[in-house]
Amino acid sequence: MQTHKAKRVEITIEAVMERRLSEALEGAGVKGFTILPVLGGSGRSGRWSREGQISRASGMIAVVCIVHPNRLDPLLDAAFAVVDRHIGVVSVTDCDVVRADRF
Amino acid sequence: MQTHKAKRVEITIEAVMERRLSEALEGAGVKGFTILPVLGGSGRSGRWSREGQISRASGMIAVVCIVHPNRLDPLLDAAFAVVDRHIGVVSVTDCDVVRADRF
Amino acid sequence: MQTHKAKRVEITIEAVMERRLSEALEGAGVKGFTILPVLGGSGRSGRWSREGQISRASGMIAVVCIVHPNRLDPLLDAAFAVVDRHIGVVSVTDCDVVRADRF
Amino acid sequence: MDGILALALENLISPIILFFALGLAAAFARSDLSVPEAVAKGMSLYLLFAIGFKGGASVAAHGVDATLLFSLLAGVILSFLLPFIAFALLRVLTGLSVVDAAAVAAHYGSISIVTFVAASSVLTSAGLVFEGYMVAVAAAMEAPAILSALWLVARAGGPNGHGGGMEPGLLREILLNGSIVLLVGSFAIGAITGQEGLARIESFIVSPFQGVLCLFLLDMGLVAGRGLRETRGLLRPGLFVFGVLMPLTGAALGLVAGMILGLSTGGVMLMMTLSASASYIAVPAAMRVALPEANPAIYLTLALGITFPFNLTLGIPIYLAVAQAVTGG
Amino acid sequence: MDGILALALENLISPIILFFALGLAAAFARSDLSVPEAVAKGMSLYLLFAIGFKGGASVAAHGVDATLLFSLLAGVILSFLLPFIAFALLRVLTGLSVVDAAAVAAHYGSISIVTFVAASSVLTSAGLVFEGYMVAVAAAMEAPAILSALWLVARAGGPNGHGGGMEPGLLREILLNGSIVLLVGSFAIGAITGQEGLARIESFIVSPFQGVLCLFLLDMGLVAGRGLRETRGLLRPGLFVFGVLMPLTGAALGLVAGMILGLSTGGVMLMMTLSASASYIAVPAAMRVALPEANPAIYLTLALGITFPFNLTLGIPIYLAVAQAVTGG
Amino acid sequence: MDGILALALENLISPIILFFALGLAAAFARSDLSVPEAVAKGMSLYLLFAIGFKGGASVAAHGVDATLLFSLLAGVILSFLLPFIAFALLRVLTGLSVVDAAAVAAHYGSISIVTFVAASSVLTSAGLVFEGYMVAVAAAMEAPAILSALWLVARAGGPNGHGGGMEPGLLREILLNGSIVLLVGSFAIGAITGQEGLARIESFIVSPFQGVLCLFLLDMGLVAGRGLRETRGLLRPGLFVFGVLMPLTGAALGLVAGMILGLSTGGVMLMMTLSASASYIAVPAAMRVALPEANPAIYLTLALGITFPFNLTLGIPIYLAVAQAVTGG
Ligand SMILES: Nc1ncnc2c1ncn2[C@@H]1O[C@H](COP(=O)(O)O)[C@@H](O)[C@H]1O
Ligand SMILES: Nc1ncnc2c1ncn2[C@@H]1O[C@H](COP(=O)(O)O)[C@@H](O)[C@H]1O
Ligand SMILES: Nc1ncnc2c1ncn2[C@@H]1O[C@H](COP(=O)(O)O)[C@@H](O)[C@H]1O
Ligand code: NA
Ligand code: NA
Ligand code: NA
Repeated sequence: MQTHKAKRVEITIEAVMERRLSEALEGAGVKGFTILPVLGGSGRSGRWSREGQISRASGMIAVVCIVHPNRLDPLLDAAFAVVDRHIGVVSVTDCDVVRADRF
Repeated sequence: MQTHKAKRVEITIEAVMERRLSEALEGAGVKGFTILPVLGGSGRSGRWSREGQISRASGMIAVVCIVHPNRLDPLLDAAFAVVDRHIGVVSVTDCDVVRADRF
Repeated sequence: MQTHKAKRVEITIEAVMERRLSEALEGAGVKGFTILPVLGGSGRSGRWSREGQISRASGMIAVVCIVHPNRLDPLLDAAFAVVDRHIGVVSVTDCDVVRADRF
Repeated sequence: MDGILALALENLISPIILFFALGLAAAFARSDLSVPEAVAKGMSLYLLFAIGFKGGASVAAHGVDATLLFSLLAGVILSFLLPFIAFALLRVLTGLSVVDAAAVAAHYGSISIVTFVAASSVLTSAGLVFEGYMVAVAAAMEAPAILSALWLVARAGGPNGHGGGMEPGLLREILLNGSIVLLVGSFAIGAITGQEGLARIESFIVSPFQGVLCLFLLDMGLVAGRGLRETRGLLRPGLFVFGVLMPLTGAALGLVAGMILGLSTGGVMLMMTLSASASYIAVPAAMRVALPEANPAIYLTLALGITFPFNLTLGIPIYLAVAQAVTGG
Repeated sequence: MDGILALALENLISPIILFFALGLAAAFARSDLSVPEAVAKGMSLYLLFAIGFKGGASVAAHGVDATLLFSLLAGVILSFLLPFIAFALLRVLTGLSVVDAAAVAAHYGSISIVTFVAASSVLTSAGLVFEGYMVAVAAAMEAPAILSALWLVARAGGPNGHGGGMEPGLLREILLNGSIVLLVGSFAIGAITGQEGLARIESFIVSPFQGVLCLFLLDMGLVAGRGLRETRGLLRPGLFVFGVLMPLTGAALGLVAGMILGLSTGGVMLMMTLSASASYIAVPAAMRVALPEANPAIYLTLALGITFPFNLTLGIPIYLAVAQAVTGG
Repeated sequence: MDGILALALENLISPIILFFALGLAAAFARSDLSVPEAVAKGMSLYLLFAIGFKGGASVAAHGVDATLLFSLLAGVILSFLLPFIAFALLRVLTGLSVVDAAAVAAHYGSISIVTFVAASSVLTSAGLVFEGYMVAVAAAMEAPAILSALWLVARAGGPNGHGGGMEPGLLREILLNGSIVLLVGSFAIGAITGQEGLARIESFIVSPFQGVLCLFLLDMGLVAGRGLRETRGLLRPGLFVFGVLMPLTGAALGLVAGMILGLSTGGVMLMMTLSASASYIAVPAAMRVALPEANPAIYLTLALGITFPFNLTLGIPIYLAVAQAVTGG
């Protein structure tokens, strides 16, 4: 099957920042993304878990975003403007997609 | 540690198609897959969120499937037969696995 | 944007093993990880789903861990000491990260 | 007419309507108020369980009316028939494609169980009784409309040459849809265990019912509001007119059926409500499988954003007033 | 004998059994009816909270019986003992490996709290009282069986040379299992706050109880049915026989213990039920940690798919009839 | 003094406190007992819905007191003011940075709705009535403190030169926070539908209330306990002293405000409780957006791990005794 090169960006960020991040991504011309729930994790700010939480204050989400390689830089710039001061992690992986026009 | 090349296929698809997709994957000789819940997302069909939904109609799931490279093509063919007319995204990444016989 | 090479390790494992795995990761010097819920899956031990479950016995989680390449081997050794006898899958992908000092 | 207005007004300031309005308003104002998916689904399981069981227990108490079977049959026929009317109206009033129009039509042939519940609450408040088996009629009307919609698409050649052919297994999936199974199952268990069974679980399914319904309608308001907000611009006047005209048309047919069957005033009113209401659980899921090319934003917004609030606020008082006038009840 | 049959029949058409059957049927028919994980867990928290609190409040009301400590001790001994009997039966009746047989045996030494709840509902319906501290006995019987199972594996050399040695921390994890902590904690709080505390939360833990139990059993039917469907072929006749014979054996031992302790008719019946039931919450989780080589499909299907429905339908009426006959109650 | 002690003791052995303690203990013992996020959120929706509706219905029943508006105003002023006091105390007692101190201060200016609910339960048990609109005062006190905290940071130059400037949209987001919207919305609906509306949903929002509160406090104990366990070492003596001193200071100001307003004994006590309590829902979320540099472990642990249990156990009886002594009620 004919595939095309793309980039898979995975951003783990605080749940309260969801709206701001997605607006920034849309601003950077990103055509789509997927938000996954996160159960818990660990990092410099310690261990946390979602169980029993009642507010969105201490939860995180993971946003997965597949883009054409030449959209990567604007995406990272936009994402960093949001993530910068916040708890969170950004990673980028090479991937192959099938319908290239979609990204 | 001794590792082997494999492919990680990530399929984001509507939740109602779960049974059909997993049957197709099994039909293509896939030995295993993992289904992750999806909280929300955005794409050509707009923004959506899982909160408050009562039916499976507007939710999505992400199916992660790690396969031996030479099983990739039958897998993609099978997946596309299902995903084709539907909302969704498929991406493929190179990865390394440890117990090669499992994939 | 300046990026650095890193490894993204994804471990799908039984939920009851969560505490043991995270302790092992911390023991291997891993600075952070993220735990995703898993809805269901399929493998050598058959098909399962999280719906309606009341105990943690038959659920799984996915642990994503981004590390500096030269921390990969101790991480895999530690993870395998836990995963070894258990149901589960480990895969490793190359990725790029921005703030290298964090991993 | 005054009676209708008074009733409508009284209905409008009932807690359930006000909580729906609160949800709508919160969604429009972009509040982050939200109900977790699992809780929303839990409440919908509760409502189906309670309404089914009460219906069954009521059948056990009052005996099986001779009209039960005819009512079921009438429901099935209405559900088959309504999509054709809806489809014709849509082709006249709007510029929707065949596939989109058929998908919308399927929703209006099927029913909304929450509208049914709201209508029966109004009946209970008004001191009117109704046939317990109307719950079974509701279940019987869920699925047939889907077949009509698929037939409409098939006749038109189907989307992208995929044909509108029924995928094997889909019919079974529709009929064994979780909400139908729970509703019918609870009905049967209510009928089997009767008043004795009801006595055991009454304080679970009767007393908290209205309160759960309030929270559930809050959630429906939130979902409908988010949908309307996301799809501004999509709702052209023609669609809007359809969203109000179609329930009235359905109610008229339901009235005819109820009169022919000789139902009680409450029964006639519920038959009208069922025909007037549009599905937002079983049918949307079936459409995603069978007609994925149809735009879900259109049918969900119409059913949940226009017709559901219309029925909840104006429709139900109208149907009650008409049923009372016609049956003299 | 007629009494048992009549009771069994009456029991069979109680709402809780019928909802379990509905869940089973829906799963077999591949309906998409499902209960979200969070809702199922929420209901199980509710049931543990309610049953524990009521037990504690009842102990506060009736005073601590001299037999309380002996009953706890008897429960612990039974839980240690039953796995050996189960293991022996399994080696005779089935071809299971040592590890699989030990894992199954652990489940039968431990208890199922929902079976306990169903049995106490039957007692309440029959107008029989029972010792409030039986809830504490239930909690005491959860864990010991796990140690017996690990010892059985260790004796046989352990799997793949890993030895059956108890991993450090596992015992603590088993004893501090969430369901044990909530059950024992609620029991203690019920005992401390007594009737006054009960009065405050009675309308939360007493009236809706049966209804929640119905929905919970619907879910258990769904999970059991999906398990049975996925593992067709796994359940050879030997396993099936074990799944029915073992609860009867356990009940017999429970009867002896109850008689020696001099419990009331209701207490004897509950002791039989606890011994007869098989765990499906605490033990499966412990087995995944301690004996990951054991196949979970086997023990979950046996406990939830065979023994649980057997106890629910036939077992409970039998245990009640026997307890009444023997204690003359 | 004896009265306070007796009341404190009675309060300490109430089910809600004991369930909070059970949660704390289970978390410290590393039990895996946990409440799913969706269930916890569902319970919090229920509590907001019930408390808001009851407050509104009570206002409808007793008429709008002339002091309603003044009470709202007093609440807003207190909420603006308290962070400055908290900030000053923190700078004296602890070595927290400006940003961390401001973030903590915001929490103490705002309120904890569960503390409010617990206090009103104690009032009801003691047979005291209170102004129904105190719920609206609680809502009015949620947000102003956030602005004070941002101003404190801006004055100090802001973190990393980002300035403490209010991000556009943040104010709206704070005021339309889900819990404020649901509380105010339910209050309004309760006020509109009055006793008639209350009658319809009373058995949902009144009877199960205490029971849900017990389960909810169990969860809060679990979350607080996990927080305290993870952050051992972070809680130096100065912070600990602040966590107890600040609620007493707040209560004193609340007392003054209540007396000036001429509230009933119950009203004064609730005003004290609101001023004494620290937010753990609306403010933490706002701080993550507005002051991400502030360490969440500090403010969550202080509010939930120190001040909340202090208020629940000792604070509430003290506030009641003082209010009774001062108002002569
Ligand atoms: N190396 C990592 N790999 C994967 N996830 C991470 C990593 N570091 C941090 N995270 C995630 O990001 C969250 C916040 O990280 P931190 O800002 O370091 O506290 C953690 O709770 C994890 O969920
Ligand atoms: N570029 C993308 N990266 C990640 N997820 C995507 C992307 N495009 C679409 N999706 C996901 O697929 C769903 C449907 O996409 P679409 O068919 O474009 O509406 C979206 O709601 C997202 O969850
Ligand atoms: N090839 C695979 N790709 C992705 N996930 C897998 C794969 N194989 C197994 N899994 C996951 O690991 C779980 C246990 O696998 P197994 O030990 O093969 O039964 C499955 O239920 C899946 O969630
Ligand atoms: Na209809
Ligand atoms: Na047993
Ligand atoms: Na305060």
